[in-house]
Amino acid sequence: MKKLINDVENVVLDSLHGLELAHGDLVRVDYENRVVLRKDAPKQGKVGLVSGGGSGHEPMHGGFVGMGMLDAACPGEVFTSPVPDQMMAADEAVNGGAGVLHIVKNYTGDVMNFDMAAEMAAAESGVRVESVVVDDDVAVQDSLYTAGRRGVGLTVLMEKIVGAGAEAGRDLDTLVALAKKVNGQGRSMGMALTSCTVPAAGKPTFDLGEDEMEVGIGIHGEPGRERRKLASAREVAEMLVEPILGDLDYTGSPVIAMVNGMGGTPLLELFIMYNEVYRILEKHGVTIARNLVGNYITSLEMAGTSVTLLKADDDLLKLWDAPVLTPGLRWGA
Amino acid sequence: MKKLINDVENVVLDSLHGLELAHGDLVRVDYENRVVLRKDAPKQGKVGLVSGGGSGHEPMHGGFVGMGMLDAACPGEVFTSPVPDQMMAADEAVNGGAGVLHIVKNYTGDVMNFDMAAEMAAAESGVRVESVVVDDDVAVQDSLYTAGRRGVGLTVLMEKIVGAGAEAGRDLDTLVALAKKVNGQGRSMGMALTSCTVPAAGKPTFDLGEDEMEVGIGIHGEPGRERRKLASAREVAEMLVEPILGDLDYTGSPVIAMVNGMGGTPLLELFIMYNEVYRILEKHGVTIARNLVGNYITSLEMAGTSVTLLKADDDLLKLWDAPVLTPGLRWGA
Amino acid sequence: MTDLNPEVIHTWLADFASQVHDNAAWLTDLDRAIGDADHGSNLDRGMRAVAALDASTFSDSAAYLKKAGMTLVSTVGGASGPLYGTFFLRVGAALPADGPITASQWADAFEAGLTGIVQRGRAEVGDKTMVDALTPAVTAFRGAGDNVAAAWQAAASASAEGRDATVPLVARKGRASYLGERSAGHQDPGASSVTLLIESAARTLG
Amino acid sequence: MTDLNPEVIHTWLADFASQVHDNAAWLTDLDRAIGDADHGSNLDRGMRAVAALDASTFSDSAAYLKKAGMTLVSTVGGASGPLYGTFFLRVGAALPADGPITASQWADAFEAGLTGIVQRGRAEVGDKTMVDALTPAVTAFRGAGDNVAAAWQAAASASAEGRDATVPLVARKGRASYLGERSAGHQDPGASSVTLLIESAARTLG
Ligand SMILES: Nc1ncnc2c1ncn2[C@@H]1O[C@H](COP(=O)(O)OP(=O)(O)O)[C@@H](O)[C@H]1O
Ligand SMILES: Nc1ncnc2c1ncn2[C@@H]1O[C@H](COP(=O)(O)OP(=O)(O)O)[C@@H](O)[C@H]1O
Ligand SMILES: [Mg+2]
Ligand SMILES: [Mg+2]
Ligand SMILES: [Mg+2]
Ligand SMILES: [Mg+2]
Repeated sequence: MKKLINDVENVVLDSLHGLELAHGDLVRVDYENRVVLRKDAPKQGKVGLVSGGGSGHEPMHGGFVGMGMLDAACPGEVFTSPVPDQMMAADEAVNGGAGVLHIVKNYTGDVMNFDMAAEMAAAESGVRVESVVVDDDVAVQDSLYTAGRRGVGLTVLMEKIVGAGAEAGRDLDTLVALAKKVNGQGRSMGMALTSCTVPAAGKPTFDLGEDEMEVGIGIHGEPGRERRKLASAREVAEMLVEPILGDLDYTGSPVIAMVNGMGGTPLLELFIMYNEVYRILEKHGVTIARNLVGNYITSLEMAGTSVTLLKADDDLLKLWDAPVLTPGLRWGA
Repeated sequence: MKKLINDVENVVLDSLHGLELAHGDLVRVDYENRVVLRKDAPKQGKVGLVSGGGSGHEPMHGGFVGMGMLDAACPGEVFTSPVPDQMMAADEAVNGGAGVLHIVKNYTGDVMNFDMAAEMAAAESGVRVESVVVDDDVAVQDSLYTAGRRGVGLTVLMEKIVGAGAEAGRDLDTLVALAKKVNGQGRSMGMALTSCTVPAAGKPTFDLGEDEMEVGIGIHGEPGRERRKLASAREVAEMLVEPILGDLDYTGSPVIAMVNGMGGTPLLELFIMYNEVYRILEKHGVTIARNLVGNYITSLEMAGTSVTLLKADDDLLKLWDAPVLTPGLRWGA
Repeated sequence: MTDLNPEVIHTWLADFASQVHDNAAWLTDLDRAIGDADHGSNLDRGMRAVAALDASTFSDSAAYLKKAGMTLVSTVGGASGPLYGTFFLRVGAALPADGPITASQWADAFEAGLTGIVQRGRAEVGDKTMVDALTPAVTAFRGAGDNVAAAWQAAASASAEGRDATVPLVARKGRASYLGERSAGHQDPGASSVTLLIESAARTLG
Repeated sequence: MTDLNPEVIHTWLADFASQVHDNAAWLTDLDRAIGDADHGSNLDRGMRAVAALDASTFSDSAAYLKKAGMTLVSTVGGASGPLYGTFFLRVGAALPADGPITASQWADAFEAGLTGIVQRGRAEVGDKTMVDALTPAVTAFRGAGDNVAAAWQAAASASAEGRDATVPLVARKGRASYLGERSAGHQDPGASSVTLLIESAARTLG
């Protein structure tokens, strides 16, 4: 296993130290409870926005804490959802009297741990906590009888947009509705050229032949839905974009598009992918109004990419354009 | 070879299309001459700042074109320095009457091609062109009888700082002096856990055993100075920082520090590295005043990291903090 | 009839913790095939914390098990943290006071634990989860009569059968469900650790 | 005495282009060992552009070679672009007018090309660069007497010897110099392509 780490036990902790040392002007870390907090939390009168999940997806979530985005992030072990104690500590630290909103990616572990935190918080403290679940991954069958779709790339866009709404002073109910709207209007799909290696596991999560790729991959190195022969950027873009367009009607609205790298894919290739995604959407009459190209929701060192498309409107675009100042996303400030 | 590309011949071109489509508000691309230009170039009365080099190091250089940084970047083929025609076209496009400054990384190819461009430009047009060569890599022996030290991570810091100086209206001579000062006060050192694969070559540039790493690696997959057994992040940080501190006295000045990823290293690990670098510097009494942690000067999908340390002063910090608005670096705007 | 007290509970938990530790790589490997390669390290982290609890500080078995459950919730994370945590919390709450305990009282407590898991995870038998190894164990225990030791043996065998039966199944809950048909042919990691738990019980509570 | 005209030059350049194309993977492999794995693709890109020039559009050999040099400068990049480009520019400028040409005129022209490379790259013999294959070629050519064909043969052998002699050297110029002692034991890619150039000349200009 080739990694720049000290010991596998301390990967998350060591990295949090680095994050705080590098971005101490924006965030602080509560090491006892393992929570990344906005430097100036709690903001009185503002809804506190809390997210979290397994580590290994950096910059998400800890890198999205700061002005105009999250108030707190709860990092679990690598690819393991955080525990309720973290979320309860986060809720308390960010509660500015206007309630707290949890943004939860739809994984059994994340949902159950956030649920337990909310139950325990309701019992112990008086803070009003609401949750919105992101489930945007069209690679996964959506059904009442399964765990449902995974939460993937759309989480980044939701944290930015709902974060801007919270910064603007919108109240908890309005933000719950906003988050649900974003979830309803966004879809994603990803693929991997290589596996990643969970530090504690010490070997690659899956084996891929030299001429193979996984299409419909998750962000935890869960094997994808389908193994295929390597293909060109153009064909890969089609494999990702077409299922998204087939799932939701994107015509008639401007779109916020993200071409995301899984951690091991160079920017050179992500821009090639963006070019292809842009052309395919153009052919379908879909116009990209805003974009993000880069590594925003990763799977350790996995090589691969995902595409997220969010149907926008004036309000969403306004919130997208609002200033954001976090370690991982920064504009207008 | 696992890459998200169409054909190896068009890797650079396809990626430039993606860059322009994604960041058309900041840059435009002259495809005929293969030059990435600041959207609003030329800026009358401002020194034009031009850099360039082989592709495969994204976001450098094309991602650093924009307000407060470069006016133009000349991307060569992957790891191959660009040709004089590109630089001449860039010079003409960014010339606002105050002359042009070339920032050149010290590689035989880059230096010779930029030299030829300057010679030809002097003969053909009246534009005054000056060049500054970056040679900050302490992994390489510095001698009159060799090609000298390579230009690596410091290039990013130089482009930011000199770009801010140009934006502030400083004249060509002042900027040449500023760039030389930055070069004199900055040093870098890098390492790789894995090789990269040049698309046109189709296979890894070097072979590394499962328990090996290359220390003193360049940014083109040139094998490093020394092959060693894998080591912890702490030990790797020492291998990179100590030679830098041994080469230049950093005490007494605030430092701008960059912990850079080679393209295939996840942010999780880069923050672990930053933590270690910070602790080592602290032990030596060296204080980091500003930092960059992320993938800024990469080698395709290589896993590895480099450390750059620049001795700063009030003027350099002021220029560092000045607004910058480019695809790859953005703050204060 | 056996005797319920914190020392007995400690023996059980310590045995389970060492089983999980010794099998952590195997559990993680099972999770690598159809999940995200962390079930062994998750549960090992949690059970090490549980094993580090000082049995002598608890007034009774119920308090001890409640603390074990909370410790798992607070240290494991993932899907298995809340599920295992809930299981021990519910078992602790459902057990009688310390002292002599009958087979049917054990059965009631474990059934309460199972119900907690089902309420939290909403999985049914056949969904390829830990429920597939725990449900037959509880049923077999209850059907085995008054001899606690024999009941635990029956539960352990039934659990192992339930675990083995997960191999051909297509997962409908948890991370493995994302694989669809590709999840068939692999043994469920959570069902595998549950069988270790019941086997530990058979060794220490019988 | 042979005859200098654009068709002859075309034969030479076309032969060299096809040699580079056929050996591109090998040249890149040599560059992989001590450089950045692009010498073959660089030179192939440039020589394909040169081979695509229409010989009939040039008034004389000098104009043709000048254009070939500029084409290399504009398409190759890297270290070899300016070096090969300068070589052809200087050879073109130093050749006599089209018509009969003597061995010593050829030697003067190639020496001018070599001088251009040395001025641009500041490498000496022994630095493990293309200079190591070109210098002995020019020397051998000049020492071979009046028979142009024999002189080219001598130059080609000397160039191959110079190329082979780069193997044990520690590089002092170019990218291979970063490797220090580790560069020893590998054949220099630029010296290898230079030998292809001289061998092409021997086949077509003799
Ligand atoms: N909804 C559920 N109900 C019951 N058990 C479940 C459920 N979802 C997952 N599991 C169990 O959890 C196990 C995985 O645990 P673990 O790997 O620790 O968590 P994660 O999937 O979050 O990485 C699965 O093998 C399965 O037995
Ligand atoms: N200063 C120099 N003088 C002469 N030849 C040189 C010099 N530097 C490099 N070379 C030659 O260039 C060759 C490498 O060419 P190439 O791979 O195309 O360029 P780059 O090193 O820029 O990738 C080397 O093998 C060497 O023969
Ligand atoms: Mg997990
Ligand atoms: Mg090169
Ligand atoms: Mg798991
Ligand atoms: Mg080369």
